[in-house]
Amino acid sequence: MIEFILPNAWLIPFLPFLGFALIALFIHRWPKISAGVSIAFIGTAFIFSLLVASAVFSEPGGAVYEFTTRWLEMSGLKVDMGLLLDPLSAVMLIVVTSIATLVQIYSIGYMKEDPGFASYYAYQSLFAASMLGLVLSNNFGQMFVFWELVGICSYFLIGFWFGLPSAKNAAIKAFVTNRVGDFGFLLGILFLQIIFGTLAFSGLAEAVPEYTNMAVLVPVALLLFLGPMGKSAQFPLHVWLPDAMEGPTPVSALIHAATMVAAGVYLVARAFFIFSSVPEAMTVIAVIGGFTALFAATIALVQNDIKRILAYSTLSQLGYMMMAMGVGAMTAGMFHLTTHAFFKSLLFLGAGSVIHAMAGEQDIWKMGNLHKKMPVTTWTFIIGALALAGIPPLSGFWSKDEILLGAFASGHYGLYILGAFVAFLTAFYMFRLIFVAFFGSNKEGEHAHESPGVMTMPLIILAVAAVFVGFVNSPFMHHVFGEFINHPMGIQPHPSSMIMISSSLIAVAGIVLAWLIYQKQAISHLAIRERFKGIHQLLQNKYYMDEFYARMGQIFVYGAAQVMFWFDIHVINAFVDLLARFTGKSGDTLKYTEDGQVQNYALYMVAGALILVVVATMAAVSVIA
Amino acid sequence: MEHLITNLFLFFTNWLVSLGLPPVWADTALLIVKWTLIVIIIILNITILIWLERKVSGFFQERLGPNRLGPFGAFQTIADAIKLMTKEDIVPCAADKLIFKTAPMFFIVVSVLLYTVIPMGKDLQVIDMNVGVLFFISIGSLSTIAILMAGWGSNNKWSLMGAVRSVAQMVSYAIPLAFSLLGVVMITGSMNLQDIVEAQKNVWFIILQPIAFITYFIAATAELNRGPFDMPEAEQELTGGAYTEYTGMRWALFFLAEYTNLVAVSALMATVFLGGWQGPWLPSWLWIIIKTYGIILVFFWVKWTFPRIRMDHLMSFSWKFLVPVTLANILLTGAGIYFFQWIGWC
Amino acid sequence: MFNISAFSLYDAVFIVIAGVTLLAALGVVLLPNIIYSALSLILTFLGVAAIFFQLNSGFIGVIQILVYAGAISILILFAVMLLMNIEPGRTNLPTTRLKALFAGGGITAMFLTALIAAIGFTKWPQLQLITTDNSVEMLAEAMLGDYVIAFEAAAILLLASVIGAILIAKGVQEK
Amino acid sequence: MIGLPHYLLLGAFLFSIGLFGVLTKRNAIAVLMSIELMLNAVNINFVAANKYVAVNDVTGQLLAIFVIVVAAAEIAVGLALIISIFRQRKTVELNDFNLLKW
Repeated sequence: MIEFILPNAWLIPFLPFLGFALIALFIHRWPKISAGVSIAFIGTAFIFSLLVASAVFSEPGGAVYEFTTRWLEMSGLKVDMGLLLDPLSAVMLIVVTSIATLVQIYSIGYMKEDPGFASYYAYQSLFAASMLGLVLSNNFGQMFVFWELVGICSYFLIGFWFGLPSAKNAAIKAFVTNRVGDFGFLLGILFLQIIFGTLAFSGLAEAVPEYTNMAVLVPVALLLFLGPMGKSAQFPLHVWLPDAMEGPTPVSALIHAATMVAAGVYLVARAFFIFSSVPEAMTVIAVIGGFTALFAATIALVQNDIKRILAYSTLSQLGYMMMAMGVGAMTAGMFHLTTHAFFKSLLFLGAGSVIHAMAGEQDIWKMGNLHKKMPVTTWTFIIGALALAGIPPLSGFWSKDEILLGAFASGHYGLYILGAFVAFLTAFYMFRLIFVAFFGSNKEGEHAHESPGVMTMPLIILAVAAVFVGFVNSPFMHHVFGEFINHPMGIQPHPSSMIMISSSLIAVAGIVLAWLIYQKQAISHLAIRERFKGIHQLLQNKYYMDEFYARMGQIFVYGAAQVMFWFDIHVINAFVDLLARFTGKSGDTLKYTEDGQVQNYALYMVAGALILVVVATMAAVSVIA
Repeated sequence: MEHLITNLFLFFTNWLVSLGLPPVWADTALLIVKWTLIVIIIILNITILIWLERKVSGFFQERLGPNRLGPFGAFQTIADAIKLMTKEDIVPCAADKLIFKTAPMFFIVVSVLLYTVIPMGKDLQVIDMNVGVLFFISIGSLSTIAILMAGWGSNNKWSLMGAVRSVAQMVSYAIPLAFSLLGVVMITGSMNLQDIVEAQKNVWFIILQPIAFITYFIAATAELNRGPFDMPEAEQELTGGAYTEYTGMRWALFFLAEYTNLVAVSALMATVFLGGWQGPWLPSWLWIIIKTYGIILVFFWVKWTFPRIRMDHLMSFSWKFLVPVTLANILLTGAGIYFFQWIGWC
Repeated sequence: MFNISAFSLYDAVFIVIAGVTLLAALGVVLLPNIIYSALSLILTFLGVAAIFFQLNSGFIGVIQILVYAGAISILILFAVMLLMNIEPGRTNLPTTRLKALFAGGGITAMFLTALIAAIGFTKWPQLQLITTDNSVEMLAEAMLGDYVIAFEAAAILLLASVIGAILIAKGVQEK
Repeated sequence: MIGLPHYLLLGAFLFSIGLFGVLTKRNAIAVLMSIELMLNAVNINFVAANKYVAVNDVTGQLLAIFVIVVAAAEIAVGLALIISIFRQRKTVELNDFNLLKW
């Protein structure tokens, strides 16, 4: 079976694609069958991914299989396509297929009443296919194609309820914001092709470290990073992710928490050989990542919408991963990606379960006392939150700890402190959410009911994963994860108990503070809000980033339009007038040759050609003679 | 028996060369002899066929069919031929005379040309062309011009309408016709008809390409303007379509050409889908005749069983059903070939 | 130049085909009835196809018959029949403007002279006709290999022209 | 005896006949037909040159195929245009297509 699957790993993205095609073309009239087909195909892909992973991880250090075929060839251009199966892609395969499978199962319950049930599954399948294709790509060109496909699927799914103006606008916003990043990404890819003549990762991995012209490589690396910035929603391009929560909640769980937004991080890990040979780019990545982490965590403190809190939390965690990449802890970043995928999708699905139970209500202040009615959701949610907060021995603890350790060991003390502070904020806002929504005194939660088994089952599976996934890179298991997923240029420091203890304490402190404020009500959160009204306003409005963009757009576009208007009137228009006058005069004189007879024009044309022939012949004769 | 005809040909050329003729000229002479033979065979064959069709259709309709002249009415066709030959040759005064007179000749020439590439037995072929299938299709498409000439030259609105219908139908159905054969060509990897016959040594293409066989049969029925797709001639409404104004020998030429086309198409179908001249015990040239006659009988069966189809239904059936189906068949064939190569069966 | 002993069957066939082709082509241009022009255009197409067969490129020859003689000529005949509103014998007259007629004729004569001169003065190496015809496989290789972009572009061109032709010929639906 | 120059000469004659037709015919369809003649002449040159010069190359024949494709597209659109004009002006005489005349 393993011998079969390795050269046929293309089946992994192909199966969901087949599902998409089947649903979209033939069976969309039978929603239940559509869902079944979609789940069956992604489930098969999951099994195949496990087989691939078992083959890849069977050798120490991980085996690498690469399959390439020529897609098209002509003189001057050769385009390859291929599969790259190495530990990095194997891990991503498992993450993507497992979470996609669970989310699709979960969606049976969540989307039950939706009229677009079948097309929802078609989009889900297409998304899974593109994401898996992205993961398996062995060159930048192919990756870019799937990158864009993933983007378009995100657009479809965010705007799934396109009847709502907010969903429609959110979809457009996500797409447009991603375009900004993708444009830079594409430029970077083109530069790579021009400089190195190849886009294959293997070829570039050999060529890039030997290339010394930093004046070229730095901009190329930064351009490449623009892609992850857009897709992983890093600071200036982050604005789309919170709005993307307009989509169905399982979509948020799959795409905007676990997989697609992780594609940026995955790309940085995949192209680590490029970034790690450019220290300047590494610094930029680390700073942007760290800043995003802090920035988003602070916003998350004051949000009231359950999904938006999770969205900002996702932003913050993505920033964390980017920071890890930036400081060189590539292993830690990928590890955090993996664990985060599980507990964050768990949190989103839990939130979805709550929203489902509350008939669409998303404001945490209107919930409360949910733990009585929804025990499974509540406890799985708490497990996810604990994992996110970094409480040992849950998965988030191990990965977050590694990132902090990486920042500390590589000498980025500022980033270390920032990371620790963000960890504190994370624990705080997550438990603010839990205490308000699940244990709050509000009576609204009384009407809630536990979700059906098809929704709670994925929650339980994910909760188990959220507890145990972290162990793969813990000292108990001798850092198995890091043994496979690493890069010679990356750093892998030894674990330090000091950092472990301090980060756990920080997390506990956050939880305790949240408990004091929101459960015990020892400190009135309203009083705090009054005291720091300005800051609260600032955070509540997300640092006015959207308004800032709108304002900047207006200033620059309008200002530029003013300048151009003047230029147009006084320079171009004058020139055009001149041309027009000239044309008119010459037309007045020459119009008598244009008699509207096509054949006369043909005659002139042939006469011209004849003159050319005669002149050329005479020239040739004179040369010979 | 097997090499009877080839040996005769060989003897003929050797004799010519021994007379002192250059081999090239001898081959040319042989070519002329072959064509003459083909024309003779066609005429003989069609005499039989016309009798057969009348007899078969009679039985389908619980009649006796021709039964007066000769045993089972077998001489009826000959009597008809004599009648047609002695009839007055009428050319309508308003007709475009040159086109009117050329059309039947052009039609019959094109029909006879179809036999260039059909392998009528082992090593028995006028020209062994490496693009045989395509040649057959392209020559077949020329007969539209003859019908258009006939319709225009007659200067009669029924004729013109029949011709225009006929041409529209034939142009539309030429596409599924060609696409159906493409599946076979893809499997064989050659457009040479001998290669295609060789490739069916083990299994006939009717088994590998059942969809293509059916679509080809339908498209060929339409190409031949035969029932149930005989709208262009529809006697009841068009008084005979493009052939309305033709009488006597000219009309007989059209009739002859239609039957010539029928035999050619059936022979090609036998060659491409039914293993051609291959078969046990009997000599190869007999096998192809048997198979061809079998297919012709199916054509008769279809014609005398189904009612005529309306023109717009006919056109949309081609464009909206046959063309997509044949395209899907090509796709399927490609996927199948790839699959079998992948598992190593071919 | 003319050597009777070197004269072969091949040459005779060429001369016959070329003669028929040129006569038919002259017929296209000179016949006054456009139906006759169209029919002799078909004859020209068939003659050119025969030339291709003689050049051992059966595939191009067959394509020539299939596309030109089988399809394009039918289109032209249909169009001619649709657009006839005067008596047939006056449908394909040369232009009435003598100036244009003489200018066209003169330019054509000069062009032909230039071409003949160019062919005549070129020193042609002694080349042999390639008699093998494995061109179908090679054409397929070339078409789907080095020239695949051109092939795709041609496909798109055909699609666009089909749609365009249908839309243009259908005309605007007046509501 | 017959060689490449003869084929080229045939092409030249055919092209010139087509050119004459394009320049002097009145009927728009006749002009289109003359253009087809010119394209055929070009094809003869392509194929002949290919068959005489290039041993293991089919570029000439390939170009001929592309010419045929473009010719098919051209004739379809051209005839459609003529039909469209005919619908407006009730004529196919090129002399009467003078809407753009000054």
